[in-house]
Amino acid sequence: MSILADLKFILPEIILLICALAVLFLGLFVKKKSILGVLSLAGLILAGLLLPQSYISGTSIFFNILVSDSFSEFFKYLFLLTAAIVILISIGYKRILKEDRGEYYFLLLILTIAMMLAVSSHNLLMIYIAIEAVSLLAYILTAFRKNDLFSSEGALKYFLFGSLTSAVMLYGISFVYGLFGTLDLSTISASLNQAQNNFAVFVPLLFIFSGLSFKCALVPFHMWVPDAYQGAPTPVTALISVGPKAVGFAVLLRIFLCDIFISTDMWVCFVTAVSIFTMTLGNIIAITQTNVKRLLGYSSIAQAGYILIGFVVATPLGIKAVLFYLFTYLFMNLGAFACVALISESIKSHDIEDYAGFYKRQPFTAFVFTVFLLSLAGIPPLGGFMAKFLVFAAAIEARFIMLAVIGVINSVVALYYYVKIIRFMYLSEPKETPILPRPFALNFALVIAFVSILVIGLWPCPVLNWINGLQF
Amino acid sequence: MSFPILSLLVFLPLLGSLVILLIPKKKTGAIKALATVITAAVFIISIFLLIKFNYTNTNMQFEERLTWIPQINVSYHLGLDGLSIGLIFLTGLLSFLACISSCRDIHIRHKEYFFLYLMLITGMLGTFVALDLFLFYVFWELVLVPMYFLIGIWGGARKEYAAMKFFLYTLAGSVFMLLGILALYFNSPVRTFDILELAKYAPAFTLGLQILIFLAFYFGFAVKVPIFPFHTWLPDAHVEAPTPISVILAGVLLKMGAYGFLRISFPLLKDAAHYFAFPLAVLGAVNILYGAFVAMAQTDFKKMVAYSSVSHMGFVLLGMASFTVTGFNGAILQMFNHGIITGAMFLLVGVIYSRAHTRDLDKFGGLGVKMPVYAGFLSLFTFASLGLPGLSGFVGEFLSLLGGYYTFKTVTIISALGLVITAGYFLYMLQRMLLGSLNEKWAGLSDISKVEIFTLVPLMIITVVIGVYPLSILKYQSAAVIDLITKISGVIQ
Amino acid sequence: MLNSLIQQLNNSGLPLNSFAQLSFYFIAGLTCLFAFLVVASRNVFHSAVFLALTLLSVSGIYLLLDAQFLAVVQIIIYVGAIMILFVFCIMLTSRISDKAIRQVNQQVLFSLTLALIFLAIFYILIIKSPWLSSGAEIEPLSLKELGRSLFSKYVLPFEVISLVLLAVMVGAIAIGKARKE
Amino acid sequence: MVKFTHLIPVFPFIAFLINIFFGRKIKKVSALVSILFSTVSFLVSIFTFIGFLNGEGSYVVYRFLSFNNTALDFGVTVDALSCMMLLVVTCVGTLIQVYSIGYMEKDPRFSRFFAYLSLFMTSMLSLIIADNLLMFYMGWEGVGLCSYLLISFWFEKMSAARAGMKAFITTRIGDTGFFIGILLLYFITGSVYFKDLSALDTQNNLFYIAALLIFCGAIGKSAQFPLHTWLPDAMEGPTPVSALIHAATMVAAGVYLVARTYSLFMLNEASLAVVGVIGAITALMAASIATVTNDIKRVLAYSTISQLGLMMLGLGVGGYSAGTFHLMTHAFFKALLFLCAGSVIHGVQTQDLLKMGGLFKKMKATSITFVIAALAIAGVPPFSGFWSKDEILAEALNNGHPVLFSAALLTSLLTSFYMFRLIFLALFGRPRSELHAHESPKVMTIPLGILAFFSIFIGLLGSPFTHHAFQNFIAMPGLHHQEEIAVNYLAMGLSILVAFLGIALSYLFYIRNNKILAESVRAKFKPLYNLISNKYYFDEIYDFLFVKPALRLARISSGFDSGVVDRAVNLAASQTIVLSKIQAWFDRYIVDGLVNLVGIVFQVSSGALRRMQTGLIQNYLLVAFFGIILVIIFKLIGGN
Amino acid sequence: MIPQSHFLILSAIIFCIGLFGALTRRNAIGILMSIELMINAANINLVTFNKFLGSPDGLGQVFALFEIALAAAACVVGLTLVISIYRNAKTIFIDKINLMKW
Repeated sequence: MSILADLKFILPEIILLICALAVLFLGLFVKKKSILGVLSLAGLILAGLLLPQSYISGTSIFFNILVSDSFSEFFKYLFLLTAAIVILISIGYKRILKEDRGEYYFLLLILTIAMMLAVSSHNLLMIYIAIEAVSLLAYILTAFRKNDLFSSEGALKYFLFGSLTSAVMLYGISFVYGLFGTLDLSTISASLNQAQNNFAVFVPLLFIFSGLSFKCALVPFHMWVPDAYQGAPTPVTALISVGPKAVGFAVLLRIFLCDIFISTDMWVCFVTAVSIFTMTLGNIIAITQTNVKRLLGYSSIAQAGYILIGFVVATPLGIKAVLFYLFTYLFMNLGAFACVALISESIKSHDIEDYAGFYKRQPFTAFVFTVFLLSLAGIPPLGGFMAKFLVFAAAIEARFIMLAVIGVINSVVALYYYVKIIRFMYLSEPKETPILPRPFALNFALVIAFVSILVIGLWPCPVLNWINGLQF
Repeated sequence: MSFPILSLLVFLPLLGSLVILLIPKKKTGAIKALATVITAAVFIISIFLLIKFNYTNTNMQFEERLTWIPQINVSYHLGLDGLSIGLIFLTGLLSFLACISSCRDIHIRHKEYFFLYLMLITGMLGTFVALDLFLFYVFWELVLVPMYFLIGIWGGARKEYAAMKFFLYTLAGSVFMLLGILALYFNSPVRTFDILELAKYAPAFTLGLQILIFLAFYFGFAVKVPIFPFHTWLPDAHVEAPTPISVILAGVLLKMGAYGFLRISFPLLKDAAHYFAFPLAVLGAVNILYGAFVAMAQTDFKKMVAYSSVSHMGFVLLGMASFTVTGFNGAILQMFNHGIITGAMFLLVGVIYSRAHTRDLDKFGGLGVKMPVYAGFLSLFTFASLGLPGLSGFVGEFLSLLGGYYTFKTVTIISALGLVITAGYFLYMLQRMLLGSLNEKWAGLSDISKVEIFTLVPLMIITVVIGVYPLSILKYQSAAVIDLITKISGVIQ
Repeated sequence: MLNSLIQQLNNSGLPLNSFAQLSFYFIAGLTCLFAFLVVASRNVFHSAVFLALTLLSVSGIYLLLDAQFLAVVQIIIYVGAIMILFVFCIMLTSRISDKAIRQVNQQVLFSLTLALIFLAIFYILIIKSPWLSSGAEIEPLSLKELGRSLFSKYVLPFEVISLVLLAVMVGAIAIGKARKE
Repeated sequence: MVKFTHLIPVFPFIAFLINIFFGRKIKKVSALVSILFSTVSFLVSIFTFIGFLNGEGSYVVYRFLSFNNTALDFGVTVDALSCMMLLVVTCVGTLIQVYSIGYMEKDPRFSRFFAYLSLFMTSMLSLIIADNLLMFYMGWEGVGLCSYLLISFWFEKMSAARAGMKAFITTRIGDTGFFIGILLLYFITGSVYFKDLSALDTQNNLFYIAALLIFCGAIGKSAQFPLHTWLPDAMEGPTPVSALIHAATMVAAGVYLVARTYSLFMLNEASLAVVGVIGAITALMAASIATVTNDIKRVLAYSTISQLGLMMLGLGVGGYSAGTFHLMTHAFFKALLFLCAGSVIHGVQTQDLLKMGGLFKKMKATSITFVIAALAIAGVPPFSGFWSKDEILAEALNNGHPVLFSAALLTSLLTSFYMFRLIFLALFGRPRSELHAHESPKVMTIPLGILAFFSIFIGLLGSPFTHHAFQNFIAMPGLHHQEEIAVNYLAMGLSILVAFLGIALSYLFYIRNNKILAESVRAKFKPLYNLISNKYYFDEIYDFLFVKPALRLARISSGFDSGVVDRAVNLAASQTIVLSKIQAWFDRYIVDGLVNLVGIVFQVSSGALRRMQTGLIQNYLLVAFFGIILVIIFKLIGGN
Repeated sequence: MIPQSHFLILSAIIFCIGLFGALTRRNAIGILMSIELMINAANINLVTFNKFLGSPDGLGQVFALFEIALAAAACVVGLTLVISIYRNAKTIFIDKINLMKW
């Protein structure tokens, strides 16, 4: 049977599933919960090792529902890395109750599977289901600090916003089905050519775009972000700031690469506007934030705006820039949230003012946090700079001068609030100065992210080669 | 490939800063010693380069080229020519002297300080030797972060404001430069970031495009120089920064902007450069006069010196805008001299501040009696700064004005009036500091110490030597300047 | 009564010439009415009841669309399972005092405008769209074909949904468990 | 031998270095160091002079600048003018340094003083030997610096500090003109060498402008109208400084500059006329002010201004040799005058003429030399001043400038009047206050003697008795018209006449009636009565015809000077400061304010925009859906 | 025969009612119900298209089936969150839940 034969293409997902179930069951018996984390990590690593074997370039599997190509492989690595780092962060994060650990890791792994499926989907049906799965699991994880009103509130807002937008997206998909009689992306794109600028096509596509905008947190679908980020347990914040966002972009790219959001003037205009609003709004509101998680939430909104520039220009370089940006963004954002997790573990606060003099209490954390923030701000020679550089390069190449100018002005504005955190950490003196311990796993996550950011910044060739080698 | 001496020069401080990270925080002595040794080594290498440098050769020397990011044609390309050799020497010298000064002036968080300080030096040196725009930009920005901390942590009362302002201001300028770099890259027929390569293609761009790119670069450089009205970060940053950092700021950082014009804007975008020559000259005059006037009104010693930098950099701008050999020579020389003289001025400000804990000029007076040696140094550098012939400041100003006069008569004459105002505020300062009767409050001040004298003497010697024998430094650059002018204007003026 | 209604509808020029058509408009009218009552009831219990009725009417629509299996599933899952959940949830969370409180927020006007604009847009869309279908009715899908499709071509989504249901269940239990400090 | 010329400035520089760095160790020895090195300079100057007479000339020393295939070489000019100046400056300079040993004996910054003097010598000498304008300018500014340092040498006195600054800035104003003139000249001729000036094209108006700009420098440095106000204030410095810098050498540099670039001025009659007229105005004005000034040093300062004006006048009327001749003689007798005054001040510890009197008996040596100097400046034959002044008068008359001639003549009259007023008030008559005057030490009086010797005899070099040896020596080789060296007996006669007239008048006023000054003050209120009460008929007539108007004129010009010109200078300075304050305000609040405004705008908009985030999920949804609608509406309107 | 557009219009009406409800109900459960309405509207669309297109694989119906399952899952999550909120805040009135804002 071809179905069974196709299973080998989703071997990593299956491994993860087995691992997830094992973790769930073991969670009922094992006392030392960090074992569960290690087991999950092992599963992720195994999946990662199996990943190169599991694809033959451009193969359609499961009746064209999935496609196995290097593009999805790239994102799958991205998600595996994300999940691994998030698990490392979680191991040392004490605010998730011990007895829930099994479920927690289980959900995390399932979420990873859902994300991996989402990027390899080649059918709107599968895309919708995978995205919905990602969302549902993300809502649950957001609410995982169940005795905390912030957590519940964030999750509920996240859920309501997500459900409504996914209903809209679903509605759009239903129209697409009506228009084309199919949900397979390549078939749609084949028949789309005649009616690309048609209002009737535009609106359903817009609805789909809205649903994905919610995932990517683009304006005006960004408003859940600060609340959900603030409320969620920090490792989960880290996860949802990277994983689902990357899913959104990956799916956008997938759809885009199938020539579905045809670069008509209207779309370009519209996406340009979204990009500008997203980065500007995110950056400006971030200026006056006092809660670090919220601030980083707005910052991640702004980052999405930069990434969107790559879509707007729609050149090969633009696409590569998006991929590169997402890859870098993974490390710097996860790193930043890992630091936030670490700091909140020690000082029990997310208020910037409480970060005062943190350099004295945990010099290493303060240092790497600074590096992550500067990377987010796009200061060379860190990875974030390379990413921004490519994005702006794509804009200039395609002569989107205004967009590039607005982009760079935004990155200056952004610097202000990133530096605000640094300022508190280094330029103020702490109220009390006990030196605080650091959990090993978190440390490890920090080191991975830190080294990656440096390497990407100084020696981006491997990543660029990888991205250049991707087949779309 | 020969020994990569430029890489050694650039990355030695970075290496040093990493080693400093390994030294325990408590061992401040070891940290200071290491930093001093490293900066001394940098200084020695820069002298070595000066000796080995063949100034009749207009090509790049000590060139190094490696591919770095082949996917976007970024290369690791370093080189030295007559435009940069002087600045390398200046950087080497000032970082060494400022390091010595730091050992004395910095009292807290030594490890972080010297870590950042050495990183800063790498950034500055790299900017002056980078021949790849990407690399140039990386070094350029690399300067910002350490500088932010150096001002922000070890600065004065409004340090946070000043540091943030500096950071934002310069970044705002440089991001536009980034766009300019990208525009050059994508518009050249062969996509490259290499400055020497681009110099072959960029001059063929249409004027409109050149103007656009020139403006993009202009923002980056103008903030650094700084050109009116982008100068307001400067007084804040200079005033709040600790003494050694003020020295570096005024001595080296400001030169990065002017160097950028000479290295990138002018040779690559020559039509636009000619197009903007007159506005640049006018801005130069505005800088000279405006800076001088504002300096005159200051009561804070350091702020006055900071504004005098604005004024002095106006001469650089005027010289550059003239597009004459004379003017360019003057501009480069003025850059060098300004680095030396203003560096010394800031050191002198530091000397008095570390003793009196105030810089309010109105509160001083009669220090000439109490601190005769200090008074001597202060007078010397003041006179050098106000352009007294026989001291180095004059030669640069003279050549700049000479060049400027060739091209823009009226503007230059107006600028020359700045000389009077400059004399006015500097003498006014001297009068308030040294002359008159001694304020009893300062009866306990001790005269300048041996270490401080040690930091000032090399600067003094250079000031005098260049003043009476400017060819000693001009010879390094003149061939390169002629080459540059030939490239820009086609003819030598 | 019904006849006169049909008569009236006939007079209105609508192409109403079979029982199916009649029942469609009847059910459609009911659905709309119930749906409206779901959002308009002050009492959330009433809303739940109207929601159940709406879902029932929708399953009627499914029947009209020759989707018998779906209609059954709709009744079993929606009316049978989801509605129970709703009611339980309402009972767990409602307090007597809540019933007297205003049930709508302050953005009613905005929302109404918005909904109406959407409706207009949908109307334009539906009228103007080049729907792929010719309008002619096609042989209904047999249950067998549906089943085959479900377990061959769409087996992966099917399995994924099962996984999602499992995960959501686990998650819901984890979150919903009684509080422990 | 001549190849040592460039070392002349180097010797004092060595002395400067020794004194500035080791001054504290060697203390009083520093004077010897300075004197030794300037003596060496003097000797080398003599060698240079001999070498010049043997026909050796200018040469290049080192390459200063090089760019654009053109180079600027620094060399030395060896010609008559520079030789003369070298000799005068080294000679006078050395003598004054010797004198200073005594004068500055008790000063705590003794060695610093000599260091500055040496530095001054360096600058002045390099200015003199400069073969190009740039090097000249360097020396020029150098002497300005030393002048500043020395005027404010006693900087504890605020007035001294201010005076130094005023001197520097006022001269700098002129210097800026000079500097622009150099630039202009460079771009017309492509050269800054003096030797190239003689071969210029006459038909270029720019040369006129260049000449005037260069003259601006001279105006500042030589304290000519209207930039003369710094010089009287400069008397705050120690007296040897006044003698050396503000009488004998530095202020003469302006005249020297005009002489150096004389061929440039000669290109255009108008530029010479400007020089002459400015000179005349200055000479008359300063002389009349000197007649009513009571501060002994200020009298001499105004006298210096006046004499410099006279030199300018001489140059302006075409008397190149006359002007330079007077420059030389003036250097000696004015130095002598100042040193004598210094000796007097040293002896009586006051500078107020009205408090002196009868010092002749107590300070014999000083008084005799003082009188000699006074006779020299008054133009009494055969003292040196007579010959040189006569030369200027003669040139003015010969070259057809009657107005300037009469101005010069009037100046001469006033000069002898105020000079002897000073002599009579200070040295003769009865002591007007309790003064414990004593003669100065030998180290001070011996230089006085030597200078007195020169004051008497140096003039003979240019007299008919030596067949105008000096004029023949100095005459410019490239000068277009050879000066007519003939004795103009009319001029000479008038000159002698006014000299004696001046002396006689002052004798009448200040010896025969000491109260005249008090009377004239009283005359303001009751003018006629007081004057009639004077027994002297001449007094009355003179008073009516001359003294009163003269005094009034003097008062007016003095008042104009301090009330208008000086105030204008000060006003300009204060206006500059006000302007600078305004600009600083502008910088702080407008330029910087705009920058901060951007920041504030971002802050405020951030504060406003974050209010959008109400925390109510349904608001969020509403916004999101309105976003969708917006796009659709745009599409509907513009998309199709 | 009933034209396709009538089904679609019915669906659109229900969708808009649901949307209106979701935007205005204060009660969180009310909002959840409104969302269910919207999902049902989409399902009607899918089934309608399925019928009129006559897809051989019954994609519309399959999708609708999946959607019902997913809606159930979403309901579970939503109601769990509501209970969680109720536990922590003692209210399910959504406009009272604005602890995090700005």
